[in-house]
Amino acid sequence: MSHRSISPEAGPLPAGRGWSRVRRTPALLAGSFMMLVLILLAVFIPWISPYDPIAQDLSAFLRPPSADHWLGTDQLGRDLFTRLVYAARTDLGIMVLAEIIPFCLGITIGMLAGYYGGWVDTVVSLVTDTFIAFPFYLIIIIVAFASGAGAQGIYITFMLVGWIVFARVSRGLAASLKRQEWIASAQTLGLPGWRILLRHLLPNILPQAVVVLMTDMVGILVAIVTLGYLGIGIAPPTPDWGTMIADGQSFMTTAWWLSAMPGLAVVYTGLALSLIGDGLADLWRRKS
Amino acid sequence: MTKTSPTARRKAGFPPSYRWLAIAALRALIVIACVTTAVFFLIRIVPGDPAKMILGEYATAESIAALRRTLGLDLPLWEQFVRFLHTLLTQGDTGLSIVSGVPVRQLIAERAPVTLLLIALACLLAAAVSLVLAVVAATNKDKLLDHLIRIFPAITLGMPVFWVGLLLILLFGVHLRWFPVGGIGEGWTGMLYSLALPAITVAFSQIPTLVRSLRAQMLEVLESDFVVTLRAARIPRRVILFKHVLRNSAMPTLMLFGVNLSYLIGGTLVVEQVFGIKGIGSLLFTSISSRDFPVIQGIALYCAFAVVVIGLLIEIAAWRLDPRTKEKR
Amino acid sequence: MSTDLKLEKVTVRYGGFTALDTIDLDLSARTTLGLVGESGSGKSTLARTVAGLLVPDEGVMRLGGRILEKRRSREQRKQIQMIFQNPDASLNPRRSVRQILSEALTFHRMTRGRADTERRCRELLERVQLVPGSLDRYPHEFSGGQRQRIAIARALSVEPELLIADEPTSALDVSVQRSVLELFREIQAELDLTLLFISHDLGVIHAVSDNVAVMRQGSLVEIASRERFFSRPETAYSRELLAAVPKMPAAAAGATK
Amino acid sequence: MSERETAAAAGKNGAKIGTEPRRVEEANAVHNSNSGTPGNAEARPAGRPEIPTATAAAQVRTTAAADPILVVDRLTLSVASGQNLVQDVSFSLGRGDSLGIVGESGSGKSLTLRAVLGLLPSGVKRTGGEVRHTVRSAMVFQDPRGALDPLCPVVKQVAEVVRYRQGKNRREARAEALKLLGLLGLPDSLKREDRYPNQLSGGQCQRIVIALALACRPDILLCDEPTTALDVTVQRQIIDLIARLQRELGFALVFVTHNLAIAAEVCTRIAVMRQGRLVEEGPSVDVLVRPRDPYTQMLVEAVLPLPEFVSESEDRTRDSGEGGTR
Repeated sequence: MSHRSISPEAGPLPAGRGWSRVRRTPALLAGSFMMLVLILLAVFIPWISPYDPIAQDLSAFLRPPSADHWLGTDQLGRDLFTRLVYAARTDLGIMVLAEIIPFCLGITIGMLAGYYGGWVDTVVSLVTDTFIAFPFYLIIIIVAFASGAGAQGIYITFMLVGWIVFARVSRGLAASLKRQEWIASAQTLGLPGWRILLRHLLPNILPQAVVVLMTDMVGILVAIVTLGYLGIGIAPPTPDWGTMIADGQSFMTTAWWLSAMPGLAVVYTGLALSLIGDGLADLWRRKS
Repeated sequence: MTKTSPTARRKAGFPPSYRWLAIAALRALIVIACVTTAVFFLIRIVPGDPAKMILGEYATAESIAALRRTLGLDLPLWEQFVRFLHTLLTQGDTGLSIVSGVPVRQLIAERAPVTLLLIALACLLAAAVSLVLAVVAATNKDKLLDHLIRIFPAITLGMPVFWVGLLLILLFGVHLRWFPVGGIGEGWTGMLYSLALPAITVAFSQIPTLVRSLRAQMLEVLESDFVVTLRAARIPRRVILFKHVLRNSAMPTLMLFGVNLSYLIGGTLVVEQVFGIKGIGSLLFTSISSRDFPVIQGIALYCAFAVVVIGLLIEIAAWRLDPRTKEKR
Repeated sequence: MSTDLKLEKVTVRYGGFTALDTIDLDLSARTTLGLVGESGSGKSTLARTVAGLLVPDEGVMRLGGRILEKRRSREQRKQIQMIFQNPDASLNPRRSVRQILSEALTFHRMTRGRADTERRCRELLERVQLVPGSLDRYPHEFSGGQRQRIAIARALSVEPELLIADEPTSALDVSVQRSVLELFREIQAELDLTLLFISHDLGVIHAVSDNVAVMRQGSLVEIASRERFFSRPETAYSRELLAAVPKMPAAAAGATK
Repeated sequence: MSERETAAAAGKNGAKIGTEPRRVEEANAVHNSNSGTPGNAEARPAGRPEIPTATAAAQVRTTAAADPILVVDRLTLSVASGQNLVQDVSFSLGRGDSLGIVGESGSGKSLTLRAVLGLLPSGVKRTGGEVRHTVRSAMVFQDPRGALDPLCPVVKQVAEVVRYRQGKNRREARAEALKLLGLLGLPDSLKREDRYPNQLSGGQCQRIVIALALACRPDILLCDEPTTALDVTVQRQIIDLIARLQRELGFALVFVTHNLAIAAEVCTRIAVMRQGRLVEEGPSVDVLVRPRDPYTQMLVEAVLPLPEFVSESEDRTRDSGEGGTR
């Protein structure tokens, strides 16, 4: 080895990158396609369906699914399909809004606690361990109903408690990543804490956190729809899957699709989100 | 000394320092206190005047003011809180029901057994079914059965509890008439029979996540060297599976069960509403619609207590299962 | 400016357990000290303490005469770099080789502009015998030996004077281990580096070090030159270590290179 | 052991060859519990003498070629994607023989061992050749703690294997287990108070794993790098222990390692594997002193030499061993 030759294993080993790997995760593809369809529908529904989701037309009372009313009409003659898609706007909207702040808050708090450790970590883990079993679902019901504030009840409670599940995930990851040698090396290279957090910790925490986000979002959506069903969620007439199920309940024996369809819409969204979650989990487990 | 009795466990380096148990109990108290205070203030801070809501829009100003005085709502917030704490600590109750004047504790005591039974049934059902499904999926890795069991959580994750309840009523109650719909049958068997469908509905909301977690954990343990050692020693598969593999994989799923507890309790309350069962759930919704704050407060306290007690039981089960985790705490 | 490393009574305690017990050590500039010891002997703790990842409970560390405080100056941070054992965990999986190598360069403003940084990155890769094309690749596309080379390149990017290698070849296959050890010796000779090389494998220590130090349960039991240590070790523990190493059949011992 | 390594000497910038499937995630070929071993009937005559004398064991080895107790014939193992991790590997083992299998990571040496044991990791199937053995085998693993159930005390684990393998009742099994542990030099304190794996040292755990293997009364002991995770002094004890047990109990030994020196000390024959193929096999000294295959030559040269050191008792005047490589 006297002369400095480029060592025989000089070049990197060929391996799939980028798009080719995504193609190999069917779950992610299926999930994102389903979500895309839903979002496109929700955005372009005014041009797709001629019907107004709120205007009543008593002459079209409880029509079964037909050519002009794909899913039939409800007890006030409103087109079910149109209302379903408009309801998607409201419910998904609240779901995303109620998740964004807890997600970011939880990731930041968890990462700081996991990386810096010390008293920050003990306080955060004490809070998260204690409140992980916090009956926030119950609190949402009480607050939403007592205040009759609809979505506000959800937002308030979720700001208080929703960040905990993300803090736990990111704290655990940050604590284990901290022991990884490339973090130690970044420290010896003299890189400051904030840079290590942003450049090295966050990119490795986000993938798993997003997977948890997917499942957690489904949980929120179900909570929103449940409140709607109990009549303490979104005030009518704004379309909401929960209220639609409740309205359809009294016609269950004759027009079963009135309650069934909104439920299926929630299942559809839930399936799409969890497929995306599973697909992302496979993708990132294979890459690292 | 054939079996490792607790004494052996103590000498074997597991000083059962019940320190962790004391910490867990302390935590439980903190949760109860927070829930109570959170509900107390949230109800009163959030916009809308309770007295006006109780008497309805057409009530006169004087009657509203009179009601506010009787309810003590005119007092400053913190004084209300002090009086609330006083009644809580002295009588162990959150006051009298505005609607019926009955002490809240008595109201809850009447309705509690049904709800507790429903929760217990749901927990047992969820544990049993997820155990069976996870074992089947893990031992038949990548066969058709395994794929079915893996897709099942993705689909059911998005199913709202009440919607599942409605479908089950429609299917089993109305069409097949296997189960009575609504209300509670007389006598022990009657009660169990009528709680079957609701229990299935609540369990249904818990099973997907538990199966997914237990299956993943079992697959990992099945691949570990010590299972290969046992199989090389030709130890019967069922002994390996139930004595060694399951025990090593149960821990994360047990923790997950604890975390999802509040969903389970919340789900139970909603299911009572769907199936028309006169339990804590329906009491909660009636008292909410009638703005009966002391009762709401009492139920919140009671549910927090239930969540916390079950959480402690899980923590003890976890210690029994794997003493090492508690050593560090 | 000679950059000797001096450790005086350095002690590190984790709760009740003393990981390092009053360590006194002199590592003269431009030489390689091989630090050997079994697991739990504290050799990694010593490495991390010198690298500044751990703060000693007692004792003083001096590099080139200047004390290494708890908060090290930017200059001191650049002087000491460390290479770790596990090739799978030594590089951030989410960043390309170019980002890995250029991060310290740009942060410490050691290069003027992008072209200069790119040139410097290619030089570093060539120094560790990797093709420039590797810059756009990600860590998972390299073998273990190649990842350690990238880690070495990253350590050299800030032009350190003291390089600490904590069992850099233990996780590598024998053939690759040899080529990485060769690389260490070449770099040490060409860049006049002081090298603190840690390993549990006496063969590696013999191949790399000028002097050898033996650690046991947190304290230094013997320091000697390579020739004296491998021919007439002083302490019984060193003899026990040397006797325990499995021997190849007599004639087959590695032919001289 | 890091994943696939292209051998430096080979010089080819080899394409990335399938990594040794430590943990094959995707759903592929189903692994059933005892693939690949044609009836492993209990051919061994009952009532075998408990501990044959050393001479008997030595005598047995000379007649190895006559009646091989294990024949691996053109064994081929591959993953679902069709890639062969082990290709046409053949060797045989006589009673009391000791064969070292050496090679770098990803050479398929551990997989071959698992195929002999009959328990391939999930996702790996035997797609060619066969493994014929008329006797029982047991295995010792690289990570001692990983081979023990963390939630079950150690004596209880050994007793359980004894109970099922030797059909003894609970009390007898425990006595036999304690006898085995004594044979392996484990502290008597285990008799009074059973302990969990995480309370024992790496070396002690490895002795427990060996006890578990011996409890199956194997005729072939398969060792998959049993000392790689241990310190050098503990490694020496375990190597000596395995050699002593083989002399005393007379079982055949297949010892997988990446360290040629250990293989030379423990085994009489050595087989060299590279990227799934058997490149050379023969008596240890021949293979290591006069290697025929260039890859074996490279492996031997890559071993870092250590000069002979003068221990306290020997004469000090002997000069230190041949020059180092510097």
